[in-house]
Amino acid sequence: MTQVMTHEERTALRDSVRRLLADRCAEADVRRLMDTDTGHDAALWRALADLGVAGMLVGEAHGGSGLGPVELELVMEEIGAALSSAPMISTAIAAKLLDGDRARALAAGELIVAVAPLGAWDWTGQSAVRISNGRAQGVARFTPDGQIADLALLAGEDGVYAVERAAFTATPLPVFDRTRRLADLHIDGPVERICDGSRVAGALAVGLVALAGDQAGGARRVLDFTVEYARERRQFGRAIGSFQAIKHMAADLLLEAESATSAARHAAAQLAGDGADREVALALAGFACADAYVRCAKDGVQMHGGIAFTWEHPAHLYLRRARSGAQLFGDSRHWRERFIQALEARS
Amino acid sequence: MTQVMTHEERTALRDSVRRLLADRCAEADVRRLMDTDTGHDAALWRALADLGVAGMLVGEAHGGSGLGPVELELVMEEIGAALSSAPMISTAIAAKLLDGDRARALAAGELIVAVAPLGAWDWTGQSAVRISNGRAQGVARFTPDGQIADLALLAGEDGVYAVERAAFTATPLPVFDRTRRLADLHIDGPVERICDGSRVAGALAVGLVALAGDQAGGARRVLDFTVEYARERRQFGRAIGSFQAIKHMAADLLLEAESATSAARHAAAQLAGDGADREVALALAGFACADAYVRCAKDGVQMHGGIAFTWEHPAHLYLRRARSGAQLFGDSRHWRERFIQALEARS
Amino acid sequence: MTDEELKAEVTAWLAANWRGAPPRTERFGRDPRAEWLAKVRDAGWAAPRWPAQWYGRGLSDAQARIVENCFAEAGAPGTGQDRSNLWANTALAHASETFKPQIVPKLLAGEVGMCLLYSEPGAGSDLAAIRTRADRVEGGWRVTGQKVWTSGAHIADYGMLIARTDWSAPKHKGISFFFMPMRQKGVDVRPLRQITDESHFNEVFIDDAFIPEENLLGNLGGGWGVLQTALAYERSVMGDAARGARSGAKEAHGDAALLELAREAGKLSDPVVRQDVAQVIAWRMLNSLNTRRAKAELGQGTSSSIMSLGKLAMSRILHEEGRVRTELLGPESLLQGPDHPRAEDANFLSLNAYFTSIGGGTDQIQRNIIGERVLDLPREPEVDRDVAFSTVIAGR
Amino acid sequence: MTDEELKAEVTAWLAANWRGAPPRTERFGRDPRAEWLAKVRDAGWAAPRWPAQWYGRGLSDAQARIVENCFAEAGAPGTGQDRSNLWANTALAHASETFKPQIVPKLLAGEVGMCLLYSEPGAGSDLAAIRTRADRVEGGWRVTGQKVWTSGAHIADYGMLIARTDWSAPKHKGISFFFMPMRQKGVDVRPLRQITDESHFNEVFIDDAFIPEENLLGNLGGGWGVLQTALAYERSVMGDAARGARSGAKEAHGDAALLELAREAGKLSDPVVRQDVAQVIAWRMLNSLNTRRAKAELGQGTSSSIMSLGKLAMSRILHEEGRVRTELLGPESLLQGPDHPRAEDANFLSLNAYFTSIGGGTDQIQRNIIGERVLDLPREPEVDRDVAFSTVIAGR
Repeated sequence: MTQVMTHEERTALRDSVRRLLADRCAEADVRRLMDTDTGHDAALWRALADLGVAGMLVGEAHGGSGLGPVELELVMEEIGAALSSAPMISTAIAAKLLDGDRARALAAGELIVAVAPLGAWDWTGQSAVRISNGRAQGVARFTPDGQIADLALLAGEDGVYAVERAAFTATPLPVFDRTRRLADLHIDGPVERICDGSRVAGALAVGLVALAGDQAGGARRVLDFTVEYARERRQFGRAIGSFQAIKHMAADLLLEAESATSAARHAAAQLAGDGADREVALALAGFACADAYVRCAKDGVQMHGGIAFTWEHPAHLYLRRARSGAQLFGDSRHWRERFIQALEARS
Repeated sequence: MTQVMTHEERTALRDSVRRLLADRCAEADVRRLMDTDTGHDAALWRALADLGVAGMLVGEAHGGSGLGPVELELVMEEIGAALSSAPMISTAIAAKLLDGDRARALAAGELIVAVAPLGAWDWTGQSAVRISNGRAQGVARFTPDGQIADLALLAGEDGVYAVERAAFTATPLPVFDRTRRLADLHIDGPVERICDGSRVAGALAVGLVALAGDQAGGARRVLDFTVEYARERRQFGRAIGSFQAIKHMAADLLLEAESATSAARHAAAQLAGDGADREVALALAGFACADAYVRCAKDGVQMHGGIAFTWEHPAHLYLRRARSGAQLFGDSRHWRERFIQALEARS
Repeated sequence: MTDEELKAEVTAWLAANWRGAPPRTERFGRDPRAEWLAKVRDAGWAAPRWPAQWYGRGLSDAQARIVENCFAEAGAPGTGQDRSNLWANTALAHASETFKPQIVPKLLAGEVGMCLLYSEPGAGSDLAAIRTRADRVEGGWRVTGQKVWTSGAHIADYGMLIARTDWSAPKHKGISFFFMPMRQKGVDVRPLRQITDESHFNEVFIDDAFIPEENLLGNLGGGWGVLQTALAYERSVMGDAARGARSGAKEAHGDAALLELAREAGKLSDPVVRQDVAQVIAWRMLNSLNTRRAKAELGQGTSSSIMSLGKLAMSRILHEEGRVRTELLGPESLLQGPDHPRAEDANFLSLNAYFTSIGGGTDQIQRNIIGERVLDLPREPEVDRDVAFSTVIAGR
Repeated sequence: MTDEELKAEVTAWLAANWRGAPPRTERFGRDPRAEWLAKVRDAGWAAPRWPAQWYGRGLSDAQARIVENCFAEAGAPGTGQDRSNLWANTALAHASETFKPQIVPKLLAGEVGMCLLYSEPGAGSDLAAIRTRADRVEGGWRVTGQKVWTSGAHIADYGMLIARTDWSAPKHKGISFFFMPMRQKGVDVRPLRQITDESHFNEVFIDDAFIPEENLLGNLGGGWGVLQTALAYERSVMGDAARGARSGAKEAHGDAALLELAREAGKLSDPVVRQDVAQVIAWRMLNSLNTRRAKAELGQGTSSSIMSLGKLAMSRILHEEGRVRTELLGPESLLQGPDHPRAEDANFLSLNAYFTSIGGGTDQIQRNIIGERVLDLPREPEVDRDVAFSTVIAGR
């Protein structure tokens, strides 16, 4: 049973996450994590679990809050805005696939689960895992949070299989966006079939909505601090934001950022309500949010000028995150194709 | 033998055409012709023939000047800038296919020839003419200057066939760009094979270069009068060209217009010299000039504001011409594909 | 009154009165549904949020929407004018106590034709630079000047006019706002031929026309403020409306239409076309979602920055859809006229897109507004802002 | 001397002297080929257009190109510095009669390392707003301030510095131009970490450093003019140079490389990819054609507006190529580092494109320049242009 929050409750949830991240996931924290091996802040993850965020999609029966995509998306906007590396997307997907004690551990923030979509769901096009007779062997590529996972889930059309830590090796990848870690999972060992394939599409849709929220939040944040800079920075005796070149870029980016937010929230609402436009809405979020974020981050760097060409300035961290999100779960080209397929199916 | 002009001679040729068109093909003349049935100014065409322009590509032996694509391109920049409907492109192509008396009549401006490319050359994808036993039957669609043609040439891979006026009916098409008239040729009658198919590619390449020159010239002209307006028109107590929104559009358009000129001239030079990069250069001109012209004309309207939303303002005439040129002989999509094919062949 | 009681009352009233009415064909001019509209007005449904004194019922927004829903279900027009009737809202807010009772009821019933007399050849983006003059005379004003981009002036009874009444004040401060009677000597309306070869607009030449005293809206010299509320109103309506093809039916199904055109053209399996078509439809959808979200947020009392983005978004959509339609048609797009409706649509759209990207404030002006009013970026220094207008024009 | 005689002389000289030299690795710092360069200089080939008094031969441009061609055929560097050596050209044109003979020969031989000290944290696009001060002292000036975006400062002997010498003059008129000795106490060079995680630039902190009297270039307070010639020079060089991949070899074959990448990625048969790849290659080719045409037109004495477009064009090319490379690689573009060279290239290019779109004047500034200097569009009103700089900064 999915719980439905009132507007006020949602705002309160969002604010509590925002406050926590402002406190514990400031730019300095992000940079510190970028230089660590795992990129993971276990203390922050516990704090997020304490807020109920890790288990927000886990049913109340298993110690979660039983919330839905709408609340997830809202939280993800904050995660994205703060460039947090918290394993939220993986956790949200896993919440839709796990039951029992594992779900309970997930909700408590005690179990970190990496999800590897296989077969038709394999957005990397490079994963190859053979499952038979209760054993799996092969590699699942570019798996988010694989480097810190206690458990891996292999999600294919014919079922979902749990792989315990002992049965896989995670090779952390040298990622361009150090705020979103990926690993190749080399799997060789016993697996446990935990549910059939029918739950996969829904679970991955939750992941897509989570990513869309991350992108919408990131786009908005990079726009916000860029606009703030444009108000303050003076050249030629004027704030640079008074020049049309800058002002008009900002206006165009506002359209992008607002559109990303609309797309992400619409997809969340459609997924929550199992609306008729679900596939259309998901596919739309799949590219509109990615494209908007990349553009906001790209133009954000340009609008800052030289200062944003330095490592010390945060703008490029958003650009890196925007670029990584634009590949994760399929690129914009892929989702535009899915979008038009969904439109064709509808017409 | 192609004659090669010096830089000074070329400039003189260009200036003489420019003066003639300024005098006889001003905006009022263009609009007057737009409202006529044929769109043709016979007197102006005679004057152009007197300048040697109609026969510029016809060999000296047949009363022409024996010039090449470089000079043609230069003349076409003027034709395009003035929105002249003179049948220059058709005439230039025909000059590469005709010999003897017909070439002589062409050079004198006394014979107007429409060229219909068939088979693999049929850019319309809609022409269908069957030629056998000295007779042709069928339709050649969207044929430039067909409505005023004294002779039609069917240009296919297996040969070029001349069709006398009695053997075809030209149905003028209701064209969106009234400065470039097209007709469907309904052919039913005897034809004369005048040369084999090996000359067609070269002749159509000349047509492509001519069109590219038209586009480059048009792009430059619409940019020029737009910039002039931006210097004069005042709003908010300043010339609108002092605002970055307008100034920066103008700068971007200058890049477009200059690139179009470079592409057109490069294609002309490669075609004249039979250079190694001929196919690459032709394909590049095939889309770069069209795209640049459309963009200059489109943004030119926008930069003018309300005044260019009126029929009486010339900006939309350029936009119409840009749009028609962007279809003629294949659209930009087609030529980008040809371009990359040429690159592949080279690498 | 409870929601249920209200609903019952409206439903009953509609059942008793609504028998259908002729459709409205034009945005401007007298409304052919005037008889019905007068009935709606007299029953208090035309503007249910307004006070009873002004034909309303003083309903909350939520209850007014119940009325609107009942009317919508019945297919009956005429309610919700407190949100949608530019003329009536402007008059209610700013007309003089003498003029208001004369004009407001007629506006609610669509009994008078209206037009806008704002832009001038020399004052487009810079509307405050108008030079049409209104000079004080016995009993009112005498007006002389030229207005452009006027819709429906040839069938209008009144024009909402801005004219300069004080030449020694800075440009924004010497302007007044009037309801000018259009049917008089001195007002000459001529059609303006558009790039689409249609004539939906007029030029209006005004030569010593008369405006009675009571037709001044707001204060003398306070016209700029009145104008701003009227313009903001227009903009919020404009972003919402798709302005593409000629036919209203097509507009309603813009997405399906583009997909269908691609299918008809045999290009729906082309990967490049699929990407392009998807992108245009996506932008259209995003714009609708933005608008819907903006309205919802306004409903929740959150301030929304999205409303003003609609017009800018629509401008991109229309231009790009023009490009994609042209791409789909190929050579067919060279044609026009009734025998080639698909080409006609593509070409019309490609040109008419400027109606949105130029009309009612160019995209460039729109970006200024968004940058300054929504994002709080500083204005550009304006050289002529604080100077007496007579000095500004003398300096040219 | 006839062309043939000249060619014979150069060829003979090269045959007698050229034995190869170590390649140049860095644009800045001392040149490892200094010994050879000194020989070229002394033979009069380094700057053959210059007068004999300054190591040149007073050749026409046409003849100088003959010299350049001979050197190019032999693969020998060092000639054509009258076109390509920023430092030497600036010094020749503006250095004092005392300093010029000291520095010019060394610059021609690459014996001194040089760097640029222009930008400051508060003066990027608005370079005339610099606050680094040079105060008059016995025998020269004392300088204090901070400079950024300096290449090669850590290995430089001199920096071309702009500093404010008159605070009561308007911003452009109180600036002077110096060759500042870098190897002294008071000059502190720190590396600047770029978004690409490289450090090709420095910050330079200047605290009471000394510049001798004779190291002033141009007039006191005339530094803005000297700077303009130096900048125009830099810009014309910059548009020409592709600044994409790290490897020089790759840059030379930019077109083929992108096509090859598409083939490697197995996407060369994808119609969408083909359009995208074609467009990037086309832009690159158009930029080369533009540059070539500009040079030809300059040769014919026609004024050319194209030269200044190169940098703007390159900026678009690089950003779009970054996008297309990313599109081609898909998930692989998530990676970086030496084990993933293709991803490294795509990501590096996507970030380093800002070096062109921001560095040396942002695209926005570049569009201003093109609009104003090439298209003759009016400048924006500049609020601080004619005000004493001390007043400008007091007002902030």
